[in-house]
Amino acid sequence: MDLTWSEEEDAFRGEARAWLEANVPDPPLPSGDTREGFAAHLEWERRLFAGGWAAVSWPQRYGGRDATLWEWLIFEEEYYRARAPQRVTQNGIFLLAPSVFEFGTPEQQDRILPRIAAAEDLWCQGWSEPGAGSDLAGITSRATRCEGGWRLDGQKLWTTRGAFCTHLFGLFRSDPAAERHRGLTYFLVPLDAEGVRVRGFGRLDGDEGFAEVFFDDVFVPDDAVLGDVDQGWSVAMATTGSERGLTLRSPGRFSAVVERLCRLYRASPAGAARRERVVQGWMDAEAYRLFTLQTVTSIVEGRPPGAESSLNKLWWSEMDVRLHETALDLLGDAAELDGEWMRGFEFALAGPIYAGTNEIQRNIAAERLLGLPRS
Amino acid sequence: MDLTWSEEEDAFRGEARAWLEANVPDPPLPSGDTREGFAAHLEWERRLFAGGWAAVSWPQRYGGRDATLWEWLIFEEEYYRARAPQRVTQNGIFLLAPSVFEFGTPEQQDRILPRIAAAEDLWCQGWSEPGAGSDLAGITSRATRCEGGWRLDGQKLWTTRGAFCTHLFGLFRSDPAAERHRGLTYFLVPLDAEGVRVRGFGRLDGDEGFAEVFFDDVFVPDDAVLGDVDQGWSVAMATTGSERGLTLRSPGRFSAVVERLCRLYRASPAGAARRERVVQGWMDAEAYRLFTLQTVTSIVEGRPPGAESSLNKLWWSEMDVRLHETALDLLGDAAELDGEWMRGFEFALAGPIYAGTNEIQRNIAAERLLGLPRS
Amino acid sequence: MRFALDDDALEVSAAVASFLTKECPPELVQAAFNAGGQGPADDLARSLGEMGVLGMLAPAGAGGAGLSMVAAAAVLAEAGRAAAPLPLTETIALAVPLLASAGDPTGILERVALDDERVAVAPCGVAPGASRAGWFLVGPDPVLYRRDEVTLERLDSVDRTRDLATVTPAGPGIVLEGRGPGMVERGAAAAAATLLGLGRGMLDQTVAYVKDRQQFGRPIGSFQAVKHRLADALLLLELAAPPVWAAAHALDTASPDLPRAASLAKAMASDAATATARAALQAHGAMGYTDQHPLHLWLKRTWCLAASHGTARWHRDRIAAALQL
Amino acid sequence: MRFALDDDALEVSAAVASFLTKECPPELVQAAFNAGGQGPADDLARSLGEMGVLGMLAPAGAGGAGLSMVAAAAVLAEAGRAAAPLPLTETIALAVPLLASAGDPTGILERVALDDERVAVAPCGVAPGASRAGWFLVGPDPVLYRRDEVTLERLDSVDRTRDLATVTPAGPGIVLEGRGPGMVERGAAAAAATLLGLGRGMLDQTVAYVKDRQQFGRPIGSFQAVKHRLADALLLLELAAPPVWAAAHALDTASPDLPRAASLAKAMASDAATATARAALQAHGAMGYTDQHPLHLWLKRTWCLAASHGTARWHRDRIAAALQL
Repeated sequence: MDLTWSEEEDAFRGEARAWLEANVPDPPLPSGDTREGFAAHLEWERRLFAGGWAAVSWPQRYGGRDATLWEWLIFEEEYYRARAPQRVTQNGIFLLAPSVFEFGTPEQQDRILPRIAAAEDLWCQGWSEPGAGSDLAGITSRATRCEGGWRLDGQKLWTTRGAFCTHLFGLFRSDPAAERHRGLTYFLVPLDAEGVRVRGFGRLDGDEGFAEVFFDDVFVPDDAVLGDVDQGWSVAMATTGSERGLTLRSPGRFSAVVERLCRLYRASPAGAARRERVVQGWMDAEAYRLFTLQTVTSIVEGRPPGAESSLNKLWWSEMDVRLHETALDLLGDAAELDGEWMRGFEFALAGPIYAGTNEIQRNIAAERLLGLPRS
Repeated sequence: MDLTWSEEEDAFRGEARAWLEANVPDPPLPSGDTREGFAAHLEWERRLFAGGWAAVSWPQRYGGRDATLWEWLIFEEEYYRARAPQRVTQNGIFLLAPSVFEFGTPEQQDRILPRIAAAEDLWCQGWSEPGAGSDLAGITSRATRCEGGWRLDGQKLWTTRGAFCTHLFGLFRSDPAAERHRGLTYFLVPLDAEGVRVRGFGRLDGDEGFAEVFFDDVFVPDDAVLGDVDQGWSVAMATTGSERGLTLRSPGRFSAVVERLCRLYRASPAGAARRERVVQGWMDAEAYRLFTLQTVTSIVEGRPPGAESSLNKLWWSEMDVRLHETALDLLGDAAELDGEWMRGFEFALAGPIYAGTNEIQRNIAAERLLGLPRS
Repeated sequence: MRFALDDDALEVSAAVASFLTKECPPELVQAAFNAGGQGPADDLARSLGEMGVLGMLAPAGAGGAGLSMVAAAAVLAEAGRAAAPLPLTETIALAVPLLASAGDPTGILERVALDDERVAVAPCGVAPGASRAGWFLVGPDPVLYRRDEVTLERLDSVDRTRDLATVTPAGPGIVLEGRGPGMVERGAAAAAATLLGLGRGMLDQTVAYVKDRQQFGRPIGSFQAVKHRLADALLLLELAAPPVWAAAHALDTASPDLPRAASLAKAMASDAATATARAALQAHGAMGYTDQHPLHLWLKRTWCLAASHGTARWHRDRIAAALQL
Repeated sequence: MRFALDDDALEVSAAVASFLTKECPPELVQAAFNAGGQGPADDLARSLGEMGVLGMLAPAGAGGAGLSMVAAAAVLAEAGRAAAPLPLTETIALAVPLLASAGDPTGILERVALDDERVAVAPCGVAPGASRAGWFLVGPDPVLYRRDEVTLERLDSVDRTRDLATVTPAGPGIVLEGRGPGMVERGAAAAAATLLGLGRGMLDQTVAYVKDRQQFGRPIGSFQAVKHRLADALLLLELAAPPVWAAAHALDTASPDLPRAASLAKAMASDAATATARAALQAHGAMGYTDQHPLHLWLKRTWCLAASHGTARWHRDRIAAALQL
């Protein structure tokens, strides 16, 4: 057991901190979930890429800097500490890229990954459908074989920032006879393809951060398939086990919130009775940081996480809501203002819903980690 | 709406308070769930009866004083306020008697009820079995017709104070072909009948408050059946809807705990951070008191409660645990001592389990009050 | 002893409920939201005035109906259930009775009761419904100002129907005399009633949704996790209701326990409604996490009212003081 | 950076776990409970001494194994999992290292490590395992007393294996010098490890029970309400574990963050274990609510250790101070 950083890691942190201090926009950018805000965020993404910070843990040839997982953690800590902008490229980096690394052909990797890192292609996910939310295996959008490729039909929903993106990755039912998780194929679709229609709509906070995407006889060539035909489920699930995927929701994100919460508490006149909840917030975030160090150690030593990632998701998503509830409580009657904490609260409320609702995560934890019978 | 007591009600309260002040034993009796304590409690029950306070809301001819439901509430408030002993006769009064009032023949009523009030017969319940806990309909103890009566066989479990009682009321399967709630009959059994064997055992707190009761070819006559043969389920359920039953768990019980909790808090040196939980305890108990006033109004006006009593049970049982947790928290390292609060905590922990676990109560609330589909 | 809503309260609240079901559908609330609390709800306000609802707490002589605060609480619960996009909590339970008990010094009460004139209320210097108001009641011991005696600074509430502004008086105003129970108690009891209704409205919508929404081949309302969470919301709401009626009754009877009763109601109703909001959003999933589905209107109103007229924590502190803790 | 148990910790804790599985079954714990912590566990204590477990934190020269506090925490977690009816938290993690770092002034360390002599520890004047002890370490800056230098007054703990007494010194005692990190931090980290193990033990038992117990024609562990509650217990325990190892490591490395780390571990582990106790009891139903089923032994030990060495709330206050809140 060793809880210290090496000299190289400290140097990496110093470099990241210096670059961020020099480059993070002040005042903060407008929300990246609005059209104008998205444009500003795109500029930021390109500046990140130019500085070599767009995807630090990727190989250099794809636009990364070959950083270790530890360095990635350090970078994230510094990123949130610096209050740098939200990453509007994150669906490409965290959801699509892990599958491309694992299942893409060399041609696909060379074609897709550098353009993700450079924020030239902007990817949105096309998983959920009106009838397939928690029950993702209920997907009915379909892919039909045709000369030289496939024709796509159907509808995707709750596509984050779909109205501002250039490409969509998603699952389509390629074998109409197969049920549930079988017979799905993972497709890569340019949103300017003929037959694609995108309609943006408001999230809870009113920003146009969602879209529904309609596919009407959309042609895509064979190389738009990622992984094997009818194996889309495993391809999509690569994000779960991968160290580049969503499992490691950065602890720095929450530590930064806790730091702001502590400042808010110290500045709050009638705060004493609320101290305990603030302390608990710090504790929850610190426990999560240590839990993540444990997970990264496991990954580095060759034991990728499995169903444990359900615990990870349950913890950070519910902690995030509690942290913001505590802040709103401290704000008293000012809590209702459409300000930073209320925005953060609304954003946090999505956590227990997306990427597998927390009900699903508890099922997974109970069945796969505790071995309890299915209902 | 009128939240004041009448002159008669105030007078009733005064009378009850005066009697209790003159009669409540000091120092308190030893636990009624031990053999010696039970004897002392029996004496107390007989003193209560002599004073006319054993079952205030019963008709005078059965040993009550024809008190209204409001007066019953007042009596309970005063009873707990005076820290009077636990009622070791309560299974007879609250579980058996409502069914006797509703389903008993006049002969049974005359024979059974006065002896309950006078604590001459001491009744324990025989519902649960090793395989029938939450799932009470899984009862397998059986009753077989014979000349002039029935023969009982089987085993009952978790029979509260079974080792100290004289009689048992319970459900036995009289129609072996019927399933679940059907084909059960409600029997009244003297525990000194031949073939009955009672083994007392310890509850969580170590007191011998539980028993298992074995029936080996036990003969009971026909008049040991309460209600109709094979209709035992409805007979037993009479306690749920009845105003004499368990639905109205006395608010006075919890208000008295809150009063002690407030005193403990005021005396506690490092209490300030814990104030909010104490206040919440008072709020929960006060809301429950008002909720009960609402329920009693409904009953008095001819609208007996149905599935709403699930909410009642959920609230008081979980509140009781929280009140005691708060007290133990205030006690700090003295919490582990086998004292009054720890005993109260252990007792409170039974609340969410017995009389239908809180999981069952939530099912009932969801299905019958909200109309959600069965799983 | 009788603890139940009396017939007048049941009748007037049933009438308001059936009116709102027809005249205040979610589409209207959304339209009012989009318009920042302006315009689309104007007819609604006028109709409520004509029905005598706005002035229900004014004496019969002064354009009112002379009803009890218990009846007003029952009405506000229905307004909450429908998420009526108007500052009814403040108009019905604060502006009208405060003006009435002060003898209506500027002679506007009848016009206020008919929605020909609006009075915004700012106990802590912040008023909902500010931009349409001709008069302002400011401060915990409220002083009445004309529109041209105050400066308004618009605030963006998460609920855009709130039409919120800080109110800074610049004139002398008129101190209201003989106003009876304080602003804090009236506001707490009224907001509690509205929150109770908001909670009930969210629970109703959610129950309907989870019965209908299918996942894994069955309605999600058949999953025990969903059922139990909604049962818990019901439990909190049903136990918050008696304190709401008791607080209103304490106002009607000028009970010495009023401060404690009002704080109990507001704290219980705030907590019950915000917990129900969480449960409702989670049960709706991504469907509820958009501004395309009406649920967000209820959520935001709930968050606002929970923060106004004293937060749950603020009221717990008040109860603690009353209990000498 | 490497945050995982090292091989020595894994090896020694695995050896202890397999020893306890064989030698410390629930029947033994119940027997020790019935005997008030006396007698039945004596062989267990002696064997743990012979295995080198009691003295694992003493230097190799002084009858110990010179292992790390991380390894001791891993061992205590296994002792907790088995509900071993001995004051191992205090013996292994307080008495032995405190005596060792003070240079063993009375020359008893080797005997203590072999269980030929027992030292009871009373940071706040109350010691578990009191009636069998020949020596007492009393106070937060502990002073060592012989049995005949103290007066004991027996206390009834809800966990009868605790053998609890207040310790009132009557002699001068021996002030321990150079004891390194304080009693509070050692006690908190060690108790946290034991609580983590208790929680894991209760969760294991409960999972086995709900898979087996049938109601309504199926195992109760297939009901979502039961599954989710146990998943929540697992979540709390799994997130409490890293703080436990980190606190032990902070002791090993004399980290400046030690006070904060120790308090984090104790508060998280106390809350996780008590929540697991609630969930375990509820899932066992009436079956768990008797002294016929071993669960009660774990519940009571959990309640006691959660209250000892600083409650969760006390440790949160300490963290608040460290964070300047």
